[in-house]
Amino acid sequence: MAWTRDQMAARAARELEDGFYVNLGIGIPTLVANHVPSNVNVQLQSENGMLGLGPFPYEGEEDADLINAGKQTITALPTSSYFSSADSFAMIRGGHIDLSILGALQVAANGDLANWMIPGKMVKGMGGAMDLVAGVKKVVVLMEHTAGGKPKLLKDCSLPLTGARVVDMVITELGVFTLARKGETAVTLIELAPEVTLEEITAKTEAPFTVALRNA
Amino acid sequence: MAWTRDQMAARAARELEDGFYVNLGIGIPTLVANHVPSNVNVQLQSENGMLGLGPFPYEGEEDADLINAGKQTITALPTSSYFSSADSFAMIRGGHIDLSILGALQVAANGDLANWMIPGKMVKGMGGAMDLVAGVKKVVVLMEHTAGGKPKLLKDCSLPLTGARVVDMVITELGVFTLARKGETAVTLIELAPEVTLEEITAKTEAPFTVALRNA
Amino acid sequence: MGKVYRDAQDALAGVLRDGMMIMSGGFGLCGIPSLLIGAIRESGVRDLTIVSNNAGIDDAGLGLLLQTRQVRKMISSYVGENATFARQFLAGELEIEFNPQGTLAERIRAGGAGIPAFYTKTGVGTAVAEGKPTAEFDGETYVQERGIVADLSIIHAWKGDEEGNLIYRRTARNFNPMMATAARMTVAQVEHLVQPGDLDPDHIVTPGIFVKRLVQVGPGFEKRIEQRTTRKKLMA
Amino acid sequence: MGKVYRDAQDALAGVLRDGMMIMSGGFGLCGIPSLLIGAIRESGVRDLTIVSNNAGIDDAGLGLLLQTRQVRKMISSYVGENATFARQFLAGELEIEFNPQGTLAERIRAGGAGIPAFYTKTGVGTAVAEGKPTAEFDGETYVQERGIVADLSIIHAWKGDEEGNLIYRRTARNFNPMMATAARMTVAQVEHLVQPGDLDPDHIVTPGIFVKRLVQVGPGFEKRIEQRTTRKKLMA
Repeated sequence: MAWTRDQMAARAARELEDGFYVNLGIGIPTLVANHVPSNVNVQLQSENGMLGLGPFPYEGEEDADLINAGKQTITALPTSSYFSSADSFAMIRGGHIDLSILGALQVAANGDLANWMIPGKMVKGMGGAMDLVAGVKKVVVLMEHTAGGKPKLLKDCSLPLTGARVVDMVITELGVFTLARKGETAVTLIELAPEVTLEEITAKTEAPFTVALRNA
Repeated sequence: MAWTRDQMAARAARELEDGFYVNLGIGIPTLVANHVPSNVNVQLQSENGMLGLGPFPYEGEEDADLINAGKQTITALPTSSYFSSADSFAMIRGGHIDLSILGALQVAANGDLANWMIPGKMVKGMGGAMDLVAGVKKVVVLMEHTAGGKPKLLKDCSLPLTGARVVDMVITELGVFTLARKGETAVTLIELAPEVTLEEITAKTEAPFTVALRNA
Repeated sequence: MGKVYRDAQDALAGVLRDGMMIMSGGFGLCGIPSLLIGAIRESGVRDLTIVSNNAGIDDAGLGLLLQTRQVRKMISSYVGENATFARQFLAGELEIEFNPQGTLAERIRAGGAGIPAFYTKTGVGTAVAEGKPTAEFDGETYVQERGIVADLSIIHAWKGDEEGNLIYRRTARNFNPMMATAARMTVAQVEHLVQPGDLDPDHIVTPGIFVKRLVQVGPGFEKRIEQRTTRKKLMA
Repeated sequence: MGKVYRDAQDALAGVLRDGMMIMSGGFGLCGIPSLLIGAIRESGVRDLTIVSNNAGIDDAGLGLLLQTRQVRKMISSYVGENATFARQFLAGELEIEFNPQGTLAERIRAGGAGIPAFYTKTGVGTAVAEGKPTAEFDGETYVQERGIVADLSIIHAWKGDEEGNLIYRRTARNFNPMMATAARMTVAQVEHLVQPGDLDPDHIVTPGIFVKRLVQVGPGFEKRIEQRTTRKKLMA
């Protein structure tokens, strides 16, 4: 049985380590915040200039001056700090963020990532995605395994890239893959969702991969 | 009669305009602060990270955390702000300081400046001088006209440069020269100190110059 | 000192001209110089190049200048929230240069800091790097990006004093401090105009040297929220 | 969180090794991490490359590491206040790389910001530019300078909380904030250790992400003044 969105987020949350500074993308990655293990202390970064993101405010307590990168109202924590966008991306580009979890349109076997534009459709812009994938120490993609029945983990990306060789891990509703950013291309299936078969995931994956299942 | 150090500083102070942000070097330039006209509001910048320098503190009121670039204890003003060395030199390099007044070992006719090392002597370092002359909008040199009887305003600098074509004006105890930073080399004597003759200043100046005396 | 102006029109008097490049602070609708944008709209100045992370929404922020077709080109990282933008862009009436958000922030910071160009890993191997010089440092490839200096920056701050010293509130800081440094003329709108000495000099984010003019927002000033998200209070 | 250490020795435990590059904050004796320098001296670690604007004076600051000949190379902008330095340099025992102060500050800032190289006008046409690539932008010549990342940064701050958030006091800020960002390990000494929430998040200069370890200075902590300059009080 494939993982639900919440289960995918919970699986991604297992990549969090105590003391990590983490940037979560919009969409399913946002759900990861709900699954942080209680013995793990992480600080969330928002690229619009904040470290230490708190939960959404109670109704009536929204502050127009306190938003996340998705432009949603949020709250602060006792550990929070604010800084400019230049300082925020200095933090990101400088490799100080431990983990970024984000969505994708396509991931290639070599770690290429496409998630910002579909030619022919209206282009909205890449926002901070290119900076995040280029700068953050570890990049985890959290995405549906297929789109319209077509694989999204591919031999090569056909869409314009967000970053070249930037993805370390892909988590879908069917399983978990690791990728190599440097050296030889190496996609490895390390986990299968419950009752998902190797045949099923192989059929739905274009990128060639090796199998080295770990005890989940 | 040649100008005294204080008169030289007073002459340099006439280059200050209302609203100017100014960086003063160590030595005679420091005296310029005593000669700011009362109808002119200037803010002094110190490259160690302060805008709005106040006077020296009263005895017993020194603060180890409040010094100028000469490492002297100073005070703050209601307009003061503090910032990092990177931000301070971003301000300097970015052309936001209107005027820098500093000392020199040699100035060349084309505006080259040497004021940081004498080969064979112990080298102490250039500190912020190279950044200031490269970044500040207008650079005024305040120096003795000669050293050991030898001219300091030369055809070419023989000492290692602090900056190439960076000096706009030279004020000595004998007079005031303007220099061209761009295009043709052009040194112009625009003022003579009282009772100083053109013959005297010509004899003590190696750089060729034209004379266009203004009413002082 | 004479840095304080009566209203936004006054603060922009003599500054605006057709075809100029204007940096406009804010992230989404958070920390945008809304009064100054309004005054630019009223001025009727045209053919503007606007440097701003976003393009506002249809009826707020820079969206107001798109409605009146005063903008020729945007340099931005994300313009997804604006249908007017999409329509004008698809009709070929509006030019857009997309920059990765961090590259945009750094280009502005570099412009203000006298740095004409720098190298970054962001965008290497993507369309963003096309046509730009690349270089290797320690075995990694980087792309060269250029600093930007605008004719005018309009910014929003929380508090400002007569010297032009500014502090910002929470995530309304965003692009405002860098933009303050990166234009030949910077005009700030502040929510609270205070006296010199009222701001702790250790807390000042933008020193007055960068701010040429400032104006206090009026009593009816409204800060809009783009995505109002809340959680429910659990009963005790 | 576990970022707070008992004393300076403890805070540097397992971090020091011969031949490493250490950034050390401060300007003159103002805002220097004196306790941490003392602990490095006690550790006996050798062949250090030190990045610091100055070299302290003979009996304070980095002068203490020069006395014990633990330093192989300094990357600095001005070392005039130190006779030990001069003696060791002239004897060929100490290497020095002079950087213009602003170039040094920016190289450190770039290192922390993931920028491997940038262009500056500072030093063009001087010995500083020799052997470095130059490039023209808009008709002006600039020299390329490289970002620096150290193995360890030791810094001084006014207040710090357990998360590692720091604020600085007056001109004791100087090189400390950039150095905090530009090393694989940053250790801070703070004058006042406070609880999370005690620092206004709008006032924090160094977010905790950059600080791995911190230690509070003890009660006998002394800040030395290098040039005590005063004026006389006029009688009323």
